[in-house]
Amino acid sequence: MLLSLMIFVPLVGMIVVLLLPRESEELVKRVTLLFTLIPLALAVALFISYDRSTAGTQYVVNVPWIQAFNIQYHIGIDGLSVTLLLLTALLGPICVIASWRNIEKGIKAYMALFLLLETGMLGFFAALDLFLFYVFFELTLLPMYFLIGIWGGPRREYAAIKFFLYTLFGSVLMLVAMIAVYLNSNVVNGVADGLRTFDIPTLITLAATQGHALADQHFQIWVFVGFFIGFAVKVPIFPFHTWLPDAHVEAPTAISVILAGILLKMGTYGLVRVNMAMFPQGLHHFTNGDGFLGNSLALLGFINIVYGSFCALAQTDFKKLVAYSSIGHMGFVILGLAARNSEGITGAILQMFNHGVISAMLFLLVGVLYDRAHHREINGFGGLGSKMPVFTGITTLAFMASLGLPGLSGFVGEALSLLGAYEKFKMLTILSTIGIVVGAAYFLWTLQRVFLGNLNPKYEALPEINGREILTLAPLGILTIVLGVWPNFAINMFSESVTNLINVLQAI
Amino acid sequence: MTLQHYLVISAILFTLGIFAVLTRRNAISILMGIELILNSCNLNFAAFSRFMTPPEDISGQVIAIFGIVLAAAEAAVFLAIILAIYREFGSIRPNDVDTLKG
Amino acid sequence: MVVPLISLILLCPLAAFAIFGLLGLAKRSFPRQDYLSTAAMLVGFVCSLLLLREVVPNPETHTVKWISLGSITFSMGFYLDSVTAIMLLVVTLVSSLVHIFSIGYMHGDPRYPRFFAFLSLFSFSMLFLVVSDNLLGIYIGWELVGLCSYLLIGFWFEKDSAANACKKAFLTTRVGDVGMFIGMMMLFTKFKTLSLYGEGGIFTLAASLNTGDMVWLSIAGVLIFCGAVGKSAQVPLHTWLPDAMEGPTPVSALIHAATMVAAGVYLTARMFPILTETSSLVIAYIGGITAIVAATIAIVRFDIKRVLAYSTVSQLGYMMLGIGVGSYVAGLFHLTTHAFFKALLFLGSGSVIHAFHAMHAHAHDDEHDHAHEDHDTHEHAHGDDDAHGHDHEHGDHDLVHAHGSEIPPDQDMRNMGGLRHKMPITFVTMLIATLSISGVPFVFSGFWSKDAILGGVLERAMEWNSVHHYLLFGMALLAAGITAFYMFRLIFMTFFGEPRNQEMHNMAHESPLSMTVPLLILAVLSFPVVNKFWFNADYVKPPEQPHLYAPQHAHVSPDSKTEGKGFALSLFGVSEAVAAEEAGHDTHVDGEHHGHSPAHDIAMVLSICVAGLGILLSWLFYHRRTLSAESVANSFRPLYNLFWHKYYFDEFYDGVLVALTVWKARLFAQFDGSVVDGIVNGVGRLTRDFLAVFVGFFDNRVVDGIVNRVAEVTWAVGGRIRRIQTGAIQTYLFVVLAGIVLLILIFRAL
Amino acid sequence: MQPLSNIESLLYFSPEILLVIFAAAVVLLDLVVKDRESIAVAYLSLVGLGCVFAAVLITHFSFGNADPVSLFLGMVRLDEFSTFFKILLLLATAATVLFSLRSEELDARLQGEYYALLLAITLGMFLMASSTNLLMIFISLETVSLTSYILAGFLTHNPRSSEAAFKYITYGAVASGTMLFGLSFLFGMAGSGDLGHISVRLTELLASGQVSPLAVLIAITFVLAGVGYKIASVPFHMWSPDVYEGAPIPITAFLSVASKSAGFALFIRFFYAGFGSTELMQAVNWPFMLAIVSALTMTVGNLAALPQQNVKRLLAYSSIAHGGYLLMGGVLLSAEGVGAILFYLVVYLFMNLGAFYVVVLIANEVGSEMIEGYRGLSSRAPLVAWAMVIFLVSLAGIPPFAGFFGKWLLFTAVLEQGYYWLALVGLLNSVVSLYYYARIVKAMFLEDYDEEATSVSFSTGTFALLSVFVIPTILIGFLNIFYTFSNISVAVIPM
Repeated sequence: MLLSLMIFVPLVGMIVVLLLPRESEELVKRVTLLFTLIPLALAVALFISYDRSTAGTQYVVNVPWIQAFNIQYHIGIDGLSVTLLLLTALLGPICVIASWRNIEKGIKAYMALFLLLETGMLGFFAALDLFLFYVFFELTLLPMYFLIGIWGGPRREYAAIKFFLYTLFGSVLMLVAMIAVYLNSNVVNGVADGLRTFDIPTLITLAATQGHALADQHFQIWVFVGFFIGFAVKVPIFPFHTWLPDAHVEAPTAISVILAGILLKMGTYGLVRVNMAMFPQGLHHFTNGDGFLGNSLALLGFINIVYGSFCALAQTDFKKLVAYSSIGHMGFVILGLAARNSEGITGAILQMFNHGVISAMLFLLVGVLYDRAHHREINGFGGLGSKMPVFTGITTLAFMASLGLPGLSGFVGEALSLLGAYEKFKMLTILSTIGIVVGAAYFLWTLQRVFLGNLNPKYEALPEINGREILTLAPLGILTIVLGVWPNFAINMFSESVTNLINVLQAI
Repeated sequence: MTLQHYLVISAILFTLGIFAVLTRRNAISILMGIELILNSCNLNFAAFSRFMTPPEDISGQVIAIFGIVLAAAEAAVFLAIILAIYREFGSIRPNDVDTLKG
Repeated sequence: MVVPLISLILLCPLAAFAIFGLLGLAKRSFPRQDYLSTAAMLVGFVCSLLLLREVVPNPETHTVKWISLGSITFSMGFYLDSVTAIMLLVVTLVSSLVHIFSIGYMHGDPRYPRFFAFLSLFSFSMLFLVVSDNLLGIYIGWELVGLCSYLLIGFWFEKDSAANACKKAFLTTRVGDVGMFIGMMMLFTKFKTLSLYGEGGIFTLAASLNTGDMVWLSIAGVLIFCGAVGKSAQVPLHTWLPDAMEGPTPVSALIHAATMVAAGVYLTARMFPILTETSSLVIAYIGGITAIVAATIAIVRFDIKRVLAYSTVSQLGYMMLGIGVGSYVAGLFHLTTHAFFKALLFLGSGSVIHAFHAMHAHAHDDEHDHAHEDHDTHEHAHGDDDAHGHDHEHGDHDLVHAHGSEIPPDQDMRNMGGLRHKMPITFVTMLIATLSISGVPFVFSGFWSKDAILGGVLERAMEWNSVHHYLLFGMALLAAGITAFYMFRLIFMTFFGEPRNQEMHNMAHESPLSMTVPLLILAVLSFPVVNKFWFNADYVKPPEQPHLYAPQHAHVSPDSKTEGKGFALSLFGVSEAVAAEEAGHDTHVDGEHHGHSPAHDIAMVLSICVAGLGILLSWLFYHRRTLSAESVANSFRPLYNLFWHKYYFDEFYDGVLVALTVWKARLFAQFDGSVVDGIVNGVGRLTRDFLAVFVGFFDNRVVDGIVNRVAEVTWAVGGRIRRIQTGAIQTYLFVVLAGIVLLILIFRAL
Repeated sequence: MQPLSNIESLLYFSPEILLVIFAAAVVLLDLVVKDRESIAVAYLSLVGLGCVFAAVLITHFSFGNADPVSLFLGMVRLDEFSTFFKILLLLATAATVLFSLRSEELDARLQGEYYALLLAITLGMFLMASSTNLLMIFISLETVSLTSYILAGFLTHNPRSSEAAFKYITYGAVASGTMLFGLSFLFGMAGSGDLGHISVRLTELLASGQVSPLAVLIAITFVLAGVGYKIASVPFHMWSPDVYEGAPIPITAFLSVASKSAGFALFIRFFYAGFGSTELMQAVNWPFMLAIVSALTMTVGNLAALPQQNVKRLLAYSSIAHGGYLLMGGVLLSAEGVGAILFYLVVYLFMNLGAFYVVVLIANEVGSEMIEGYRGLSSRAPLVAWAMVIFLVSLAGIPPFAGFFGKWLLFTAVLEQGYYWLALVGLLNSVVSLYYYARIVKAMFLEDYDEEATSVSFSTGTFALLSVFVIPTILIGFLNIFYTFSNISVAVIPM
């Protein structure tokens, strides 16, 4: 109940916002903020009251929805989802505050769409019915399209439609796989009997039972691929990544934050929730370490890391740089997942969360700079360090966290992923560490080009970061430090779930 | 005369009709082509009903009769529309009537 | 009692920094950050003094779970043994002194409070590193000190040189750290833990490895050592340290002389038990080479700070060499002594610079902005160099073009000279330090520690009679000589002779009390006062090296002691010292003492000789000027250039590695643009040709990005279909007929 | 089940009879009403539709409910299937009437004929949905065709309208002629006009080898030509873009929804009842033929829609594409397949009519059918713009709108029968389709426009009608009743 409330409060908020008069912008903002704060409160409540000692899903709501196809409105949280729910709910109000001043036109529509988006994201992380899962997954597309397309930069139309088509393409393949799973969900030893189902927990158990159609390896491999492409576009994994830089560069700050903070996680979350838990044999086929296919997943992770990092190194647009760095960091998640051991998976999940926080910070910071200078050309700045020390300080913190400095959250995720991956993919992991160095390189280089050196006279009058902006950044910054110093704070939320997952993976 | 003869004739009629429809450069002749097609069908029905069904069953002929009626109705509508076309385009050459395309 | 003390030591500086940071968010700053940080450090110092008593022969660990995932847990904790205690003492002491020194030195800097906050953060990280009982913890502290050094080197980031230097420092060390991390991964994958001590600890587990794992273990060891190579600026990753001198001098003293750079040595020492023959040898060689290379470079520097920097590098090499040859104690011993006298040297040079600096600030009556002023002096620097570029060594000529080293005049030894009258305290203290580092016998701590290393090397060589170690001994010896030479060169050029730059000379003055007091304290510490700890075999127990299969030798009998040595020892109350030395370099440790091997006597004699020789030469060169440096330089021009250009390391890195990286990045970026899209275009072309069969040809368009391409293809197809929709009704009818016929034909065939 | 005699049948036939009566009434009323601008006739026809609706329900639940009834000696059949389509068609017609009320392009002086014709065409469609005999099939088809020719050309003094009519009738006549020819052969082979008999006889004949499969193939293909022309499937689709563009918008909407639905009703009955037997399918693999046709249809429709500038024409192509999607369900010979078709038709009714309604509104206010005309609509008429977005996105088949659920049902059915390639084609098509729907959205929201363009205001009635389409488009997918159509379809499949 609590969970459903949390998911649909933003939707209610959207309706309320739509009913408000268009003129009273302040009111619209306040209402939106309120309706994003409620989920945050609920999320915190969930986070606290969540029983860490069990792996089972909690706060389960399971009511029939479309009986004809045995589709249920089945939601619930386990350690993984509750973590990401918290992240989503946290970024909600932050983004609203971040959009407080710098959205000129149509603030009402903007906020309404944003709330719709939040519902989609929250629902996605809570859904336990494959169909529901898909519906929420797609639900995020439309608002995103408009948010980028209407309030974006000069090439917004292009970026928006590119994002839309790319993701749709992916999810279409996912749909096929999904239907295939559904159709086979009642086939045992070639004979179909009983109801078909979309229920994820049920499917997971079925996929593990001997002789069940879902447990057939070939089937698993194909379906795995279908889902994988769907999620890979979202993550994004190497060949499907080209939408990301465009989308990020054009999107307004808050939307970039959501994009990097949450939408990317939807991909990886899907990989864990569906691809790994449901198709362990499929996963095994791509991560068993022998031959090209056996290394393919890890290879993709490695490519993401190195490729993303080097691309980032070559950027001169601040935002594009951060975007590419995201690609790099998601590579660690893939690598960790490919490891299929507790360190790797834990690291990957942690990295999801941390990257959500850190990249959010980075984009907010870029936004702060952009609002003042109205450009993002890295070489166009210089010496800001002496002009805006606090801003510089926070940026340094974010950068350090992002390049994996121990003591900040970024490190733990990366380190665990690598430790886990090394056990299975020695060479690839060692090569991936290149990413660590290059990561440091482009961040420090950026730091130097923007903040160090002599002050660029153009920016003599650049105002220091203001209270509102600090308000958006502070919680993230604190989270970064807390998780860096005491990662168990997050890890023991999902360690049980991970153990559970590992058992599933070892079962085959 | 066996069924085959009728069928052959109707086939010829049908083909002629199609040919007319495809090639004539005048709406009226197209209409005639259409009539040919319809009549070939009617002929078919009549013939089939004569040879393939028991004598008391005349459903074939009935269909044929309805066919004639409908053909007439169609002709009427067609002519009306041709008039409109002529009014608007000053021509009843089908190729002149091609403002809607693409 | 132990845990609270250590916690206190760690938390005080951290708190000092946290206060700064939190207030910073509110855009405020604590009124007296300097006192705050200094106080925090002093508390730490007191605590570590107390700890010294706590330490018992068998070390203790206190750990807490940090990360727990199912079967595996990563724990954080303290490991306290004598070495930790001493390190704590050294760090807190030097740090406190540097804090005090900075109060005077940094006075008037616009970012004065920030400086102290960073110092506190550094102290915290360093101490954390020291006390950690597991690799992960060490790694964390390791990276944090790296961050602090980054922040402090770039403290005056308006200077491009500083901005570059800090970036270089961070990246170079990061390269080493990655190696270290890989090493950690190897160990973890093997042992499923990263904590070093105790039953489940790596050392215990590693001890039970059999010879089959030696290769693997050696690789792991060397990889871990990579971290040390980065941090302790060993060849080939040493180049960042001299550039790091762009930071304020107290920073150089604390971070880049006394503590952080020594952390590498500390780490290697901690890893002692898992070092195999191979890895030990690698370490020893790297150390030896570093010692020589750095020393030779130091000879030809003119920037007072860089001379010291290179001397630091070379001394660190020494320590590594010590660890590498199994002289655990000797290495750490040298670490401590070096920490004091090198800190002293830096602070001394700082005091000199400060003297000149104040003058500069006065000369161009500049506004208070430190940064700008500093920059001006830069411009000025060029002027100076060119001005009297000719009444000096030919080096000057290269100097102007030399890689990234235009020397700020207040650090250029060629502007100094004759300062001993001007600033007596600084002179005296620095002289003491110099004597100590040059290894002037008996009275100075440096002598003992260096001799311990030399002895260790020679002994290992004799025990194993291995060529390697004889070679290493030679290197060490040579380095010792050169050290003496360039250190005295520094002293002579700075404090003796005639003032070279009168106007600057006149302005110079002795530094304020807050600066001189630390100098004096450190000067005291340059005498053999810490030796007690190290030479107490019960106090410092070198760990075993189960994987060092040393050919055991019978030890020579005790009575082979030379009189001189006996005299020396008895004279300076370190009779048990050498005994402990034995314990130090012996490959198997048991309680009672052994006699002395002749190694130590020989080593001692030789070292005294080379030291003397070095001093003598530099006296002749730079004081009496009976020999002329430039004539020698000319006769050995290629060698000179090699030294002058620092063996071309920087040129190599900039020219090759950096270029390579950037090039690769560009490549990838283009790849994104061209190849990926290229494939896409290919796909597009296929689609087009395929569809062309049905819908005919259409023109090729320029494209980028998969979506555009597919969109364009499909779009064009759509256009093609439109054209079939001619608008002529009879075409439509024809299509109908064709369709029917086609369908019939197809399905007839089926 | 014995077919009822003509007299008995009349009672069951009341809806159709009512339609006839009201059609006549409308004409008469039109004669008596002096004021040309009065909209009495429109309302009368609405009332008529209401009555018919009631009649449909009554006849269904009082008689046809239990088991199907065959009327007029087996000419027409009253069963759930036909009832379903009747209701569907009534809704479409009612909507069309309301559109026509708001549309400004229609000539007020011809209202009487217009609405009478609408009712007449509805009658024809009713018959199409329920006839089970070649004769009735042909007659109903022709009724619908002839009336729609007239309606397409209803705009006097408008060349485009006349051209549309001309093309429509030429094309239609040839197509239906071809179909009739095919029918004649079926009749000849089976010796009867009743679909049931035809199925049985053909099966026997093929089994005994008395007729060659080729003959059957030709017959089926010819029939397909007629049906395909009604549902505008490749290669019999080419009339539709021109006609849709030329015809008055309400008629376009009506054709794209109602006549397509009727066409599908006929199609399903014909092929499932007539050619459903396994022997037949062995002789002529018409499901596969349909699969190819459907793949072609959606592909051509979507691709051709991409470059369109005229929204009406764009929607015409999109409706061709949707015909393709619907055909997928027809390929399968499964209750799920038919159920999916029916579901999709319902959804399609609302979203497509909604889209066309917006087109009507914009045509009235802005006076343009071109995409440029939609520039800046987001701020000039936000509600309408958002409604349009919902319709388009639903047409593109994106959750949470009904269109997605419809597509999902279809694809599930297709995959269940193992037509993976077809499903994939369909899905990729839906990705493509998004692109041109997005062009309209882009024009409305993303592109900048001249600021001084005045904001457009609409009457509450407009918004009410709009919501009639918006709400179902959002909700249908979430309501269980709509997923029960697969039970309906069982009735028509001889199994």
